[in-house]
Amino acid sequence: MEMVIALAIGILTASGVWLLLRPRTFQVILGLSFISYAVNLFILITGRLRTDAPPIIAKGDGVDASLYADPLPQALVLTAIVIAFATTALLLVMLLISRGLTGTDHVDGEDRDQ
Amino acid sequence: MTGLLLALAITAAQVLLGFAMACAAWRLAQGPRAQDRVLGLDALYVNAMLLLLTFGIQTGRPLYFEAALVIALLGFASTVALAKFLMRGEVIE
Amino acid sequence: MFEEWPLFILFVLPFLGSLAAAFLPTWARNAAAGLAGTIAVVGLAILIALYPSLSGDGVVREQIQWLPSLGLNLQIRLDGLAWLFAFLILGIGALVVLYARYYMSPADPVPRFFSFLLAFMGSMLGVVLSGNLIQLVFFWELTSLFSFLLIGYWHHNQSARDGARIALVVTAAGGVCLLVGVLLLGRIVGSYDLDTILASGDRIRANGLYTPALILILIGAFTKSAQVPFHFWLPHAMAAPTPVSSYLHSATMVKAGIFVLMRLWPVLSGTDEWYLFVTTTGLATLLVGAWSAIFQQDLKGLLAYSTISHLGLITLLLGLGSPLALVAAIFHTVNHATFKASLFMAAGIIDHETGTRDLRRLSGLYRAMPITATLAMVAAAAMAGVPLLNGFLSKEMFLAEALAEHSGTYIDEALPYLATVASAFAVLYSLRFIHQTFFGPPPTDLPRVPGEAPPWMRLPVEILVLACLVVGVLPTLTIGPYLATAVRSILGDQTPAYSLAIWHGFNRPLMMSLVALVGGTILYLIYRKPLNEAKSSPVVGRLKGRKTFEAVMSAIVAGARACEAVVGTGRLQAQLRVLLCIALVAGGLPFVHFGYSLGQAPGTLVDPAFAIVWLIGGACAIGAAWQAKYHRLAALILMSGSGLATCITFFWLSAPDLGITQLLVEIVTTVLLLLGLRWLPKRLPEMWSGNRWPPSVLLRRSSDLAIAIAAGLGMAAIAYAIMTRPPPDSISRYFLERSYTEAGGTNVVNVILVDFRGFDTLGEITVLCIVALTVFSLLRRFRPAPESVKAPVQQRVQNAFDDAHADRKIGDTVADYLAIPRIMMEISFPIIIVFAIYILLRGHDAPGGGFAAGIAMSIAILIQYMAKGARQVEAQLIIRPLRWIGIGLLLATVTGAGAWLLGYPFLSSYFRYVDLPLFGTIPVASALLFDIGVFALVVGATVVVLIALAHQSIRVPRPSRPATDKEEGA
Amino acid sequence: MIQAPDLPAWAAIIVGTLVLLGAAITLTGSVGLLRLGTFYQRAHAPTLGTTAGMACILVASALCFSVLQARPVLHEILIALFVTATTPVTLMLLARAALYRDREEQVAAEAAGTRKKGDTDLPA
Amino acid sequence: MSRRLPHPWLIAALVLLWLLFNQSLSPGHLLIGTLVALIAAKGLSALRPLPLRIRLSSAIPRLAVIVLVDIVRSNLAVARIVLFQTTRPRASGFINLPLDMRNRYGLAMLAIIITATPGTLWMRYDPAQRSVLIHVLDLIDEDALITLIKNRYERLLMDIFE
Amino acid sequence: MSGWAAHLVIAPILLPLVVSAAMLLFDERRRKLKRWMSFATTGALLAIAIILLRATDPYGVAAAPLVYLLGDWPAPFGIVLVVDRLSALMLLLTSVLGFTSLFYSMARWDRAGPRFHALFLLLLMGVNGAFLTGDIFNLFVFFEVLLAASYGLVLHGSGTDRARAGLHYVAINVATSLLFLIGVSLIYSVTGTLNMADLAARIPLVPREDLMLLEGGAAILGIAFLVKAGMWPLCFWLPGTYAAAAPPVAAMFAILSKVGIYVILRLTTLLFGDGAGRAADFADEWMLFGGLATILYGTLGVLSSQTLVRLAGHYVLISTGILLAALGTGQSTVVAAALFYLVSSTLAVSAFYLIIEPIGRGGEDEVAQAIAEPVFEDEYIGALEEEEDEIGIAIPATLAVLGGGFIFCALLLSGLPPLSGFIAKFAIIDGLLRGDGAVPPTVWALITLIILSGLATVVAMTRAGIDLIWTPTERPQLQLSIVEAIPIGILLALCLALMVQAGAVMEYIERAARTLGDAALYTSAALDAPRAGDGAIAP
Ligand code: NA
Ligand code: NA
Repeated sequence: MEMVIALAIGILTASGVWLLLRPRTFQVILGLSFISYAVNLFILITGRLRTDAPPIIAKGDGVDASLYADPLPQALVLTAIVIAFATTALLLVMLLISRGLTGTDHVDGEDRDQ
Repeated sequence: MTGLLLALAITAAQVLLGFAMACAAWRLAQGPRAQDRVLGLDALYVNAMLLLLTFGIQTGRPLYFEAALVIALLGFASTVALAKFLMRGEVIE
Repeated sequence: MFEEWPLFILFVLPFLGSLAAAFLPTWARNAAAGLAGTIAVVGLAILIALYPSLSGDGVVREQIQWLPSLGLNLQIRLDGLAWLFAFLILGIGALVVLYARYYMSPADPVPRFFSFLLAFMGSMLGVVLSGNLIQLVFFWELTSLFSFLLIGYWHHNQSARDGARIALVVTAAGGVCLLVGVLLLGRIVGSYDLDTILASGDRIRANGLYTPALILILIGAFTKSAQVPFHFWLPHAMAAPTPVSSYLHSATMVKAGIFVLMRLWPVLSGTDEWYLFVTTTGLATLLVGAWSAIFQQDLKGLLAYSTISHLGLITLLLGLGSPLALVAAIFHTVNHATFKASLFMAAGIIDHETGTRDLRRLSGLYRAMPITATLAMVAAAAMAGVPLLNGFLSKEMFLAEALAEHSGTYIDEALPYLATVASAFAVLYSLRFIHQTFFGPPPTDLPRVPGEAPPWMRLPVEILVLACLVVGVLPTLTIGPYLATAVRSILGDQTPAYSLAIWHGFNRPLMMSLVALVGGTILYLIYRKPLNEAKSSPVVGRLKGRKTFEAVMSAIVAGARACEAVVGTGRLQAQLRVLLCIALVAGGLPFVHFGYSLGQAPGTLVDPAFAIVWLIGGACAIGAAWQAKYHRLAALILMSGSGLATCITFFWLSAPDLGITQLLVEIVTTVLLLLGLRWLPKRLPEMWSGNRWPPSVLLRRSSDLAIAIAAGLGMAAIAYAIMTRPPPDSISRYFLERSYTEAGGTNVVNVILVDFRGFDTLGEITVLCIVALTVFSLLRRFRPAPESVKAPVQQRVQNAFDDAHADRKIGDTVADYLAIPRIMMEISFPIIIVFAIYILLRGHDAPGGGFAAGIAMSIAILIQYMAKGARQVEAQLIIRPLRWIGIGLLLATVTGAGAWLLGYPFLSSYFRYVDLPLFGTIPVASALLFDIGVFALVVGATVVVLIALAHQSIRVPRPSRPATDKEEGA
Repeated sequence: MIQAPDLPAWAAIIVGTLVLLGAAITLTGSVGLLRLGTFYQRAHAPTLGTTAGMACILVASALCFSVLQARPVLHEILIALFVTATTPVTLMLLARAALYRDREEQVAAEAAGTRKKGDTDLPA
Repeated sequence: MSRRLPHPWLIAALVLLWLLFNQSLSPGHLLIGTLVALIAAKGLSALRPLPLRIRLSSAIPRLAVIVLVDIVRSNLAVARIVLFQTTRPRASGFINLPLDMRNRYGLAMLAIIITATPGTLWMRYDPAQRSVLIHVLDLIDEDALITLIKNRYERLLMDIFE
Repeated sequence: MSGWAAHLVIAPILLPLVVSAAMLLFDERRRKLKRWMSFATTGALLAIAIILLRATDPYGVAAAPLVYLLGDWPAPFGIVLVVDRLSALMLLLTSVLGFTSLFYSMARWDRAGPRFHALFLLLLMGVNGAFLTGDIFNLFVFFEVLLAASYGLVLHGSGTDRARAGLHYVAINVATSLLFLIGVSLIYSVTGTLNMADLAARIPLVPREDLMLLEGGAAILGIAFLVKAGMWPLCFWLPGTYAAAAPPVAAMFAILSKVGIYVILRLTTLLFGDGAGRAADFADEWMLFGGLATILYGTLGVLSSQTLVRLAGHYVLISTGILLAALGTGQSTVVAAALFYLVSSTLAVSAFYLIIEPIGRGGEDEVAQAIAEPVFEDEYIGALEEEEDEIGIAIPATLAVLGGGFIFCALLLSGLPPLSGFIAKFAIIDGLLRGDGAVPPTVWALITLIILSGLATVVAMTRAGIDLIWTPTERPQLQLSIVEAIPIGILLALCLALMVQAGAVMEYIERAARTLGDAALYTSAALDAPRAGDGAIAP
């Protein structure tokens, strides 16, 4: 299963990077979103691959920590998700403003292709 | 024995749902038109919801139910937005 | 102790005066001049009073702690040499002030002039009084700066601006070289203290760093003293007001370089390198300066080149390395200062009175200004080396030294002849200066009718010329002791015997002097007329210093631009490419170094359904990458597919909180991007000729593809390597073990978010708040692209359809479209609210929490917006999202700060189990309040972003101004 | 991840059957998404999943959890309710949008004279 | 339904929803649920929904049973078409269904039923013509279908909502 | 520090946060109120920073850093804030810049767009947080806070240039943030901790087979910081972005690149200090070479800049390069000198950004564009409405003041006497040349580049200054209001004071560098900090 997750992260990253390097603003936004997916998964697996072990503990004393997935990366991913969402919103607005003012959706604010 | 059978049945069901998702994804990727893609996405979400429910049954944890609930209750919002975008060129007027 | 305070006062007085003058009003020229004059005179008085202290070991020191850790303190050090230079600086400074009072026009902002002048004077004093080489460089650079300001004083003139700029660049660059040279000396000696350095001559000369240090210091000195090939700045500095020229180019600025050579003479001289560099440079400067001076048509230009020539002479003397030559150099420095200052002042008077400095236009001024003419003639004679004047004495010493044996090189052999030639040139240009100006027929068509200058303006010239005469006649009685003190301060015990007598008999130097006098006069008589036709000096004039300088400067700039274009870029793609490549290399190198290895943790069985999910997710990702350029909507939908796969993975990997949150965020992000898509015009596929990509595009794309694949493989490899390793002993154990017992929650992820690491969450919601504010602010100023201003084509078609049918009115289509769905969407509103509150409240114990609940809540609102349109919803629901944000943020913060009341740090949580009737035992945790703050903020922020975007479609343009005017008129 | 909840045999059989049946129905619907020829036909296909397919799985889930927790677990009904209420909204909106888009295309094809004879007329 | 006091049915339904979410019947949850329901209902009433009146009658269970049965039948029918009917053309097409019902909630319910039933798809309601455009996957007899819908669903729905 | 004063450690973060949150409750019409609120806040921040500076530097005591346990959870489990001399110094620098930039903005820039004050304060919060935190993920969060605020502020005043530059800025920084996350998670995957002090303790224990992950993570993290700091070739966004930003914003941004430097310094000394072996040398070498390349590039940029703002941006790169290279030499005397240079160059660049605008004013007026007539009814029109409310009286002799200020800045940037720029560069070179061993060629290269960059600055500044200030033009008379002049004056006066008081400042900085070098002091202070209670607040 590790290989599947690793490949998933790899493909998301590769697609994201490809899009990030494209000249159109919308592509860049999508690219960053894809890389965000990959990075979020990546952070999650730094707590290692655990299935069927959500870190929701039983009430009471004496918790056996080995029975649960590492909760810390999950908390970090949650923060990362929120920040990625905020960033996407901001970047989108930036792109619209740049498009409106410069007249092109090229990332450099001027069409250099062709 | 029944436990193993049940496990196999659930796993088989998950594979079937996986294929169902793949069909929906094919439509999503293939189009040919935007409405087909949206339809594919909607089906993908529903199938994913069912897949999550089978996870719930498999693990005996109610957590997955919550996930399914989110898709059931809120998943339609993005499809509505897409449909409206196709119809009106704008999501909110 | 007695001598120390006066020394300090002497040191700071000019700067204080400068500061005071800067604040005088523009018209206060008398006050400014008075101030400057007083300071110079007081300084002079202090200096003279200090002279007796120089007997004995000959040094007065004063130290003020400044930067002890770097061995840098304010060290004031007065010895004979410094005294002599300080005397020149202050004495000539006082005269220049007096002169300038009458020279400067009332229209000029004179206080500023005196402010600069005083600051310059202070900097010069700083140079000569420094007991620390860094401090010397410090003031050295200040002299560059203030000379820049003085030269550029009349900055409305192009020539003044250029002259100032050239002078600054050349001398500041030289100063920087000097600094490095001094730093090298410091490294050799281990100290910048002048006394220490002067005592370490042998060590320095023996060190491998001696040559670089020497060269750097010499460059510094040569630039300042206008030695070839750095001499070109000096003639251009003549654009300065004449008092400035007379001050800077006689006694001060240019002498700073000479001063440094003298100061470091005991340390640096006496080697072949020194002899070679200094003598050659001095000789070249002597000849080039003198030669060029002959061909000048501008009075000040002539003086400028003659200054260069005399500076070369002094440098040459210093280069010879013999003690006697040093004596001659010091003596000539003083003499040159006096006659050159007076000559500049005289030239200024001529300029002032006639309105021109052109030798070809000037003529017969003797009649109009006999006194000035006499003074100028005496000074010029001193410059030419006519006996009974001070210039003669030092020139004799120079000629004697030229004859003496120093190194046995060709230079040594040729020196007597070249010295004679240069002296003849000096006679020639001095004669030309005097004869062209004061003799001949009366002048015609001068801009002004010449007359004698005011007596007060002449006074400084008179004093200086008197000094030339007195020193020339009675050297031992006047300059003698001071010169001796100065020489002794450098040479100490090695001070040679020398004589300042006027008459040494008919010796070879005298013969050479006579040859020069006669030769120069004959040359003048022959070439008088052709010289007036000269446009530039032959041979040497080809060496266009200024042009070369400008060419070098523009070449540097052009080169810099070209290089910058190669090594830099303004394009985003290129920058991102670089970033990614560097990250790949940096992240990859350790793997190359340590080797890529896998861990020992047992693997997990492949789950077929999950593998299918990622088959889909991966395909969607690749599809989106493929489609995004022309099919934005398709790419967006495909991205949702990948997002869904990610969500499922979160659930599958035991992270239900992440799954739920990501699902909700997916929905909002899709809607958000759709809202944005409306403002992006359609893209048409580009047409490459023959439907083939041009090679550049092909290259770019294949390299991008390579980067993308490398990045993907890299991430996959690292992720795989991590997953195969057993986990380290993580701090998470603490969270799992205490989540319930110490923080009262069973959903450890949520407890981490609101308690253990609540501070992260506070920061994260702040980010959301900032983004919301930014989006809100930016969209207030949003200017859509022209082609997207109109309503989308669908709306136009549908409205036209409605309009065309009698039984329909515009808007019916959309109303019918939404009529039935809207019922269901309306009912979803309370249901989602209930759901949102549900996941908010249970977050501490089960997946959910403030963030997920907030997003859910905002989706509820969003659905209403989609069903009814912005206007109708806002008529019904009053949402003040910014207030939600503010309140949420305040609530979260205040909850955290509540702990202070109990003496706990920020964000300490409070929880206990409470028994309530009906409810049973329930946990009461302050973390819930924090989470409610998060909830409010998320609702507000998400809604602000979405709504601000949505509002762009319904914005009402402001009526334009002319229309309003018309209405008012009607 | 081969595992299953610890259910009594009767429940295990029912749950297993229902889950498999539901998945099969859903797959059938999704296959329809592939196989059917036009958008309007395809739009019918997912409803299999949102009705019978979902119902089977939900019943299986409810049964499973009721047995596991030894009390009636009914909240599956919520999902049924929500899906049933929201799926029509999306389908309705999407189908109407598709109709508009196809109509526009048809009009454009008519104007350009490229419309084929056999194409069915869409309702105005 | 006044804006101040939302419909009691609605509140009851929301409380029930809360209890279902929490899977609990404890008095505490009942209390919190009521509070939450009041908030949510207040939210809805701010949106000024159309007044809803439901007549409790035997029509409701009858309709439920009919719909369930129809859905199961249609599921089989559509599954058969998808799986086995490979040859084209299929007789799918649009029908225009005239309606007597005007109540929006009733119409919404009808839309849900028609769309949820595999094989039929509610496409467009025209309030002016009072007709609805339906796409039918397997259109054999248009008139029979219209009668079926009007008799089986619309009448019962009108009983409930009008 | 005990009792209430102990909470002062967190005040630089919370105060701007609370005030800006409160500002959200008022709309744009209450601008005067907001002005006073933010003015008072920056003043208070200045006071707090001074108190913290003094608290971390008691006489004659080897002061341990002040530690604040958030949520009263012990380190390394909870998040800690740590103030040592260096962070206190950076806080003070931030407050000074915050105070002066905000002061300046009140001349008119705070009206060039909505919500300026809130964004500005939140930027301060982010920067302060980055200087205070002792946790790498929390550092990420504060980086995001400061970045998000800076995104908003870059576009403050709107206009095409800002939109263009802003887009680049955001895109690059978002990509960088993702690298940051990758780096942090890699480090966590090997060490199992996020607390910097705990990391310092655990890194030596990491088994060799995991070192590839650890160092890979550290390297990627380093790239993220180097982008912020502006190392060549990761720096091309910087001059354009700073040039496009409104002057007070650019003046505040002067600290942002220093945040990157600070973090690099903090982490390298803490995590890869002595004893870390290969990794430390490796990082040092890269920093040295990267720094050299950056100085070179900045110098080229300074020479080729057509405008003063671009010149200033490239100067920021030069300063980054000098700092990186100086830190890369790994000599403690050089590090101290570099810190002095950091303070001096930050103040100077900030002052320079403030003075550029009045000098260039009257050409293509960006403000005119910014407060152009609104197009939509709901658009923010504050600037138009309040023309009568112009604060600040235009000062007489503007040209002289501007010219003087410009010369001050030129001296500071080029490192000529008599201001602190000279001392800073001298101290660095002196430090480089100290010692008995042979001076390696890289150090000679560094010295040469420091000197050459200074010369290039002189050349470029002279050219630009003469063109702008001395050359007569058709432009309207230069104008400078008191509100603009005061903050510029404060900054330049501080540079002058830095020169006069160089000895005292240098001693403080040397103490700061020594504490910085003593990783054990930091580690034990952070990890052994006592809790206020036992677990959550006792009932
Ligand atoms: Na003449
Ligand atoms: Na249907």
